[in-house]
Amino acid sequence: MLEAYLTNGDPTVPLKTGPKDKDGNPTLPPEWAKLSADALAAAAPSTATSGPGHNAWMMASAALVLFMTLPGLALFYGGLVRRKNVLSVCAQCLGCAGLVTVLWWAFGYSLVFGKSFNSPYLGGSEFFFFKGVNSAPNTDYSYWVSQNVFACYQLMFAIITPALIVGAIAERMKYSAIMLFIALWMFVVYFPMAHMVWGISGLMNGVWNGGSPDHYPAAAIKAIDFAGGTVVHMTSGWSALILCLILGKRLGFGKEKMAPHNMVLCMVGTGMLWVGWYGFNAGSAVAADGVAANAFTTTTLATATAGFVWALIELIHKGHASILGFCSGIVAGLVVITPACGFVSPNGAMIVGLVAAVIPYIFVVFVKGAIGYDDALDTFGVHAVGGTTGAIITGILAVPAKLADGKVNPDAVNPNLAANVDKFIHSGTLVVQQLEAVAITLVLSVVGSLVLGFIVKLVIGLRPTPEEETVGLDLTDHQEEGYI
Amino acid sequence: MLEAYLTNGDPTVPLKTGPKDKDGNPTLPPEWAKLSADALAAAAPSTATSGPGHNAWMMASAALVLFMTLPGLALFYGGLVRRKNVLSVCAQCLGCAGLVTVLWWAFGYSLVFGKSFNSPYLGGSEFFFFKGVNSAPNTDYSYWVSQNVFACYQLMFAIITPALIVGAIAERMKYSAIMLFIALWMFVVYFPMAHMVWGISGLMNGVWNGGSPDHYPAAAIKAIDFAGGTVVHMTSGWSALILCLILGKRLGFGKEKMAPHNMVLCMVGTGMLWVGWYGFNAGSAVAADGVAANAFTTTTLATATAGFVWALIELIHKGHASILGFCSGIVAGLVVITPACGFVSPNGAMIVGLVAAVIPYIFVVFVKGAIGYDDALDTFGVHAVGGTTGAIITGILAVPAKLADGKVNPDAVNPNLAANVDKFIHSGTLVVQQLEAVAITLVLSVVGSLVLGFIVKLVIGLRPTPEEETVGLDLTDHQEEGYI
Amino acid sequence: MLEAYLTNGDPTVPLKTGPKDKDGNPTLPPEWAKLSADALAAAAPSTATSGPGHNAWMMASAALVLFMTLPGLALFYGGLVRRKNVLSVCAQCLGCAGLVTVLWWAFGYSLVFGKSFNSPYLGGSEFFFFKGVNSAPNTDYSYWVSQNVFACYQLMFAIITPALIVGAIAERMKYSAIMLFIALWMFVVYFPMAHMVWGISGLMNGVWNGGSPDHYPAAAIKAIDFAGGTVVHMTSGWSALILCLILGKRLGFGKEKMAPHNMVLCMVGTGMLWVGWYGFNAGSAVAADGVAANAFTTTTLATATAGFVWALIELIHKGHASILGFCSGIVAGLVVITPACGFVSPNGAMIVGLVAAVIPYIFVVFVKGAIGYDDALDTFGVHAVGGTTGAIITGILAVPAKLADGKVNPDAVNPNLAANVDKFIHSGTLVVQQLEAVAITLVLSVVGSLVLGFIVKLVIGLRPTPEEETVGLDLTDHQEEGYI
Amino acid sequence: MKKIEAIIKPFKLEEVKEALAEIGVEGMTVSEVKGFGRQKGHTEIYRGSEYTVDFLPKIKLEIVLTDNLVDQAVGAIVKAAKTGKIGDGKVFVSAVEDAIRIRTDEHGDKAV
Amino acid sequence: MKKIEAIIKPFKLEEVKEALAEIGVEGMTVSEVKGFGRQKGHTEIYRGSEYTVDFLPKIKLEIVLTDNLVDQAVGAIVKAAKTGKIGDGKVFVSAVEDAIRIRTDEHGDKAV
Amino acid sequence: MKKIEAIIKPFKLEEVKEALAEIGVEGMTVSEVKGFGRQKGHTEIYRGSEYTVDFLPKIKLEIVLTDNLVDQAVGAIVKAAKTGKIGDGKVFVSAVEDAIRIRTDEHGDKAV
Ligand SMILES: Nc1ncnc2c1ncn2[C@@H]1O[C@H](COP(=O)(O)OP(=O)(O)O)[C@@H](O)[C@H]1O
Ligand SMILES: Nc1ncnc2c1ncn2[C@@H]1O[C@H](COP(=O)(O)OP(=O)(O)O)[C@@H](O)[C@H]1O
Ligand SMILES: Nc1ncnc2c1ncn2[C@@H]1O[C@H](COP(=O)(O)OP(=O)(O)O)[C@@H](O)[C@H]1O
Repeated sequence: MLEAYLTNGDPTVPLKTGPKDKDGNPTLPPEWAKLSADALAAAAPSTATSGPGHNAWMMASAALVLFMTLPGLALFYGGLVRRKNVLSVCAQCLGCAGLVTVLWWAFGYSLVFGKSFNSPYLGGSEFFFFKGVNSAPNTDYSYWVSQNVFACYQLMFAIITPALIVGAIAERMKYSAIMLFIALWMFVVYFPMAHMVWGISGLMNGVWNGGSPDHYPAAAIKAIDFAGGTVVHMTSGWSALILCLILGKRLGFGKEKMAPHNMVLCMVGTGMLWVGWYGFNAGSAVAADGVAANAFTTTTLATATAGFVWALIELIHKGHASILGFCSGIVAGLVVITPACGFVSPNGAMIVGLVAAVIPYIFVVFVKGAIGYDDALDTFGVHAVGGTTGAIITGILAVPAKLADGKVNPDAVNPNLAANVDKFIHSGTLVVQQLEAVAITLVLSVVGSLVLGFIVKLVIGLRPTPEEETVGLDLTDHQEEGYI
Repeated sequence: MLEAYLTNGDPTVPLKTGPKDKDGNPTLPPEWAKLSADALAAAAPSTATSGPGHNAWMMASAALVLFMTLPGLALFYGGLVRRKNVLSVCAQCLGCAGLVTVLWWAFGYSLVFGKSFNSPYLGGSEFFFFKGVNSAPNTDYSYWVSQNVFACYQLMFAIITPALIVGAIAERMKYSAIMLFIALWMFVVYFPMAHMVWGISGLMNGVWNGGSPDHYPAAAIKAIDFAGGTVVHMTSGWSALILCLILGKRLGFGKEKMAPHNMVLCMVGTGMLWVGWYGFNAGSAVAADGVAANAFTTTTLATATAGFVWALIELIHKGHASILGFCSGIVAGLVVITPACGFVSPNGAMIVGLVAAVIPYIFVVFVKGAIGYDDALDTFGVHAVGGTTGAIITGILAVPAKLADGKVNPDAVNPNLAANVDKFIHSGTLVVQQLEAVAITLVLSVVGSLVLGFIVKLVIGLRPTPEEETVGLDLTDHQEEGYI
Repeated sequence: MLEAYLTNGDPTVPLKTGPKDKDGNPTLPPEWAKLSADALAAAAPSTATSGPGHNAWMMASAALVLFMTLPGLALFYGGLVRRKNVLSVCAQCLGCAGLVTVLWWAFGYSLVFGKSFNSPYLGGSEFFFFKGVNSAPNTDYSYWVSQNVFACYQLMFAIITPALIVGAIAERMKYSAIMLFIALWMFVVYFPMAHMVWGISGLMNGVWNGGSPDHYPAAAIKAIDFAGGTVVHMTSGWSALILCLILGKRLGFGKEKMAPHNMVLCMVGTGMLWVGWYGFNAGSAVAADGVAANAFTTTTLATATAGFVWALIELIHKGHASILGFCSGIVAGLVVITPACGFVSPNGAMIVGLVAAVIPYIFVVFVKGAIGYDDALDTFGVHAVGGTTGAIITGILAVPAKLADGKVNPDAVNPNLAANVDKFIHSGTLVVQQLEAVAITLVLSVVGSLVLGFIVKLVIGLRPTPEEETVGLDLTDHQEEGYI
Repeated sequence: MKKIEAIIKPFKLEEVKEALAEIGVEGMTVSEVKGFGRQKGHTEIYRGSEYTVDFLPKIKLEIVLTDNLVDQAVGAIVKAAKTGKIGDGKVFVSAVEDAIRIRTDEHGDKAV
Repeated sequence: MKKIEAIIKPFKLEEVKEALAEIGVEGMTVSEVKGFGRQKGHTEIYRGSEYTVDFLPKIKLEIVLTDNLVDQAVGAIVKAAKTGKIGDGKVFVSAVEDAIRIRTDEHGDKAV
Repeated sequence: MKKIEAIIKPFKLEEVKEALAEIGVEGMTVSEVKGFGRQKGHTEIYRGSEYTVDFLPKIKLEIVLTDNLVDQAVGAIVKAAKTGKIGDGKVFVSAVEDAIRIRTDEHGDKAV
């Protein structure tokens, strides 16, 4: 069998050393001549066909998104807090993973990706307790990826989103209060938002929801959000702001040194977030296809550029480039490119990278200082501001699939825009759709968190006692120390 | 070419916006109508076809399983020991990686996955020194994955298994003694066990070994073990118990504080184990197919649930949820779902998650305290108890591929059970097969480790001097300090 | 649909339990009989066909190579320096990621993989600013992988190469000077080298550059370098030596203890490097095919063996095996197998593993001590010496694709050698080609770094003041501390 | 010249520092120590193994000052560090014969 | 009142603590220090570079006690900490003028 | 017998150690401390929040020696540790009543 393998169909030999045209470009390999036109069309773009590569990529992507939270985000946030609270941050990430999984299995997946309610606001009950979620694809979302893998992949998003909130309220909120808040928040904010944006019958699912006669209307808002600028970053970031305002500042804020206790952990977490984010962004194509390839590329460019530019601004503004600056820039770049990655070109990504460094920098360094809220680890400055920026800029930079005259756009990056979205791009009004989506997200997040924050405060209280806070949440809430 | 790519065969456009039936479900995309019936059958389930995705997934999986040991397990265990022994644990993991690779290349792979001995107990000699292990598939194990990748993937299992033992005997065994013990243990316990369970002619390979006339008999025990509940966790866990009894307790055990010196490392290791375990479990399908997709899903649900429930039990029992509790629960969940992941449904996985928290919790917290052996990092409590629990529960929860009447089971998760195993499920006796496998594994592990433990004790001695142990193994055995 | 999935085309059932021949080997599964000869040829070797698995693997590989730098290399190097310089090393890795991405997008990719200059020395200008770098493949390098993914994958190589230099000059070079040096070095050393070795019209691209009439000549030197022995490790290693000589020794070198401040980080980094290196080496096949499978295998064997042998030598030579020894051996093994991995057999890899431990050990332990240069983290001893060793040994151990009589070599591992390289293997002169490539690489790296080192010294100076160096670069250059 | 050594609970450091600053103490040296005393450590249980933690984290302050300031400083420390619960710590006073400021070579009271 | 400062090998801490507990010493403060003395550090080699490690990890105990207990305490420490090998450490005794228990404001002997 | 306690800048440790070795001081104990004094810490800004860092890392040396060596040792330390910039640190001298070498039970001057 090895001989057959070496002489036939090897990926490289016949292809790479085959006949070339007069410019030195390889022409089609000879064996392809034997294939029918249909087979040829299927073979040519290696990525745009059925095959096990899609499931492989989605399983890898789901693992990568989990990696973002555990240990990625736990380390990124954990390194930034003081030594006495490092474990509390880890516990919050671990708690999210456990709690959200149970909710997702029971209700969440169905409420987001079901459609039995025929509602723009919430999915359905058909997948409660993962009923029927097996290895066959759910063709509402993909022909090629097993639905159970898709459900796990989306679970990882549902885990990291509330975990992001933790950054704003770090070092001063009772563990029980955080967990209760998050449990409620998933139902009030996350599940509806995720359905509205990504559910097949969702209110703002501009790309896919063209409506189904007799069942549900087409998306009222033709917004686009590739990997979660609104669903993930805006919801968590704006909720974080509200919660941190309700909660108040850390004891000693502005007087005591609250510098990161371990910048190495923070750097490690940043690296893991970046690597894992490829699963987040390129995985959101729900295929290992050309759209994923483009998302991979734009993510790379925007992220590296944002990290670099943030450090450069710091160098000019403060005289030195800090590790925290690099890390903040990288995360900001990742956040801002998230809604855009599958819709913009590489050069669009460079612009995103630039913007992603400048705007959050201003918020984190100037606005926060001026207003004086205690967003401990800058969840608002990076995720809310970044997510909002990203959602809007996506409306400006998205590349149409077809030209105004209906011909295929030679610079297109995502053919899925053709059906419903292209016309808004051509008329320059996609950004209006985006702004509407931004407004709805903002209102839902702010109002939802305000109500839930006060409910939890009333029911079990939000803060530990001052002595507990001074001793640190690691000992208080978990009876453990980070390092001995 | 880009134009062709955008208009033809793109994964999403034609599929997702194609014609829908009256319920709004997309019908088959139009281009498929042009395809022959055969081609259609091949195309429909994107995962169940030949393609480079299988090799891609298996390479990724092999890398993930290596990641579990280095740095995953090294950090998980390293964080749990005292500061002065952190490097010794790392050295034990690194030593396993080196030593086992050499043994695997020379003999191990052949003894496990060869068949020239035509024996239920040990493989063959045909692959000694990786003879003929090249990029063509070994069709005994897969039509679609290169044999050399399969061999590397299985090597990673052979590396992590003895490394797990380290947890029970941490902080008090000479490096040379551990390495000698492991070298012998691979031949006496691991290679035979792995062949019996996974070798094509293996004694307990219920799924695949239907026997080969004139060569070897069908599996005498029709047990099933998807990713190594018996082969990996029971062998290492029970051997760990024996070795830790032979070795005796750490100096100062029960008097001095032996708390984890760095819970952050432990959390990082846990995250890495979880992420890497997807390679371990879903990779054990040896394909990126629907069986892998199911294993991915059950692994996710069981693990997150077990972590959550363990922390919840702690909260009720002790008044707080600790990081160590979350981490222990997660690892226990991963262990118990391991043998089951490719055979049970998502809801089965939820049950596994529950059981995986309760039973090891009892052993680690009550039984261990009562009996008083010094299983330093709970290898016995988690891996032996968890692996045994998993093997048994797999026999209870496995979903048959076909119904008793021979029709395809609409809830089936693994069609491979149809041939040899379904009948035991229908008669409710699969658990008997599982218990037989458990018994054999237990006896081989216990007897093997007992004999080898005393041999090594006799030949070179097991423990360092008390002063060396007090100073710590890092300086004693490796002349290095973890942190300065 | 699930039913179809379970009964048809499932990867395992029909294949694994299909008819067997009298030796118990499964024969071809029955459904294959229905397929035409062409389809059969395409199906048989699952990896050697078009499909989304290639893009999936290359995205995973690109992420893995990024993981090598962030956080892998940052931790490996960061753990080895003193506590006060840990962040400076991280900043250098982060800076490389940002700076090189911008250069690569603007010019680098085009200068390496373009061909408009029709030059053996430098690529072209057609891809400046990623013009036309989209999801369609660039058929000069692959029919199956999107060009944008390929460009990102290669970017990750361009990031890690200068980051490797950091090891030799750690703890004593101004951040601004390093960044300036690297910016220039990319244009003077890396881009030309990468084009010469991997560019389709490259001077030393023995495998692919068979020349294009009217455009560019065939490779003058028929050297082979699978994943970067010359391009990555020799360039960085030799440049590192030169720079560290220009720079001079660290203050207190030879008098003060400069032991690694955190061996655990170093071990973590090593594990991440190993795992990530699978993307580096097996990814260099630019496909998830049989060549990748072989590269995966040889990488595994050589690395584990080198780590083990290095520790063994230490044990014999110094009486103990250190973690640093294991880690050094592992990295050395990875370096030496890099140019060879896609061309040698598993048994060749075992030889490589042995050599990779012995030769760098001699340089790091004896030669360095004797000569007395201050290669702080042994970039020269491991990467330059290892890369050079690897390039040469590849010429000795490469397995021909065809036998001298033109028949397919039954032990072949890489069919791509048939076209241009086999004849050198048969005549025993491939090593001469390799030596020529080594010489050119060495000269370019040494001369380039010499000139650039002095230019940077003149323009902005290389070293911080002695007080700054004593205080540590973390505070001096970045105004942060690693741990508080 | 006297030296005051005070062992206090870690979270009281800021308050003590401020109390001392108010009475004009401008220099002190601080280190992290472990204290063993009447305050018994909690019992910790790790996965079924029980340990009593005897040594608790404390902060040690060392302040050298002129004789006339001693009583005031001790008073300030005691007041700021007190929680009234066991384990609050202790203050020790001893004699110092000379002090030298390295920067200026000043000796004696001028140097503290 | 006297203060005993003892520099001992780290792994002797438990034994010394127990020896002191036996004679009724109930309070002490412990810190991690590096010692430089006759015990020469080992020579460490990292990848070909050789260093002599001068500073070795030691534990410092500080105990303030009433005069009558001093000899007994010193004896107990010396006995428990001795290994007979170089580097065992030293014990220093000096005078303390006053002690205050922060919790209770007690002064003098009652406070130690 | 006297005890010298010197608070110095960390990067001066090697020089001070060598200066002491030259005059025959063979033993000392070193610890890491945080200093609070006239040298004001820098202002650190983390993502928009500003903190003044009061406590700066310092090294504390403790040396017990015979009376005759004290002046020489203080001189050596001051000379080696001086940079002339604020924050150079201080040297304190106090009396020690006895010293015991654990290994040999030697007392007094022979023990230091
Ligand atoms: N005799 C002593 N010598 C030195 N330090 C002491 C002594 N007694 C107590 N300490 C220190 O003071 C701390 C508080 O003492 P403790 O007895 O726990 O409580 P309290 O001061 O409230 O009586 C101890 O942890 C220890 O660091
Ligand atoms: N003169 C001194 N002043 C302060 N500490 C000292 C002095 N001499 C020794 N030490 C401390 O005692 C420890 C042991 O002393 P060393 O000379 O190594 O051994 P030994 O006590 O057995 O003679 C040293 O590491 C140091 O911490
Ligand atoms: N009165 C004091 N008691 C104890 N330590 C002191 C005292 N004054 C200064 N120090 C220590 O000396 C260090 C240097 O003192 P500082 O006032 O900053 O500079 P300088 O010694 O140059 O005047 C301080 O950081 C502190 O550790």
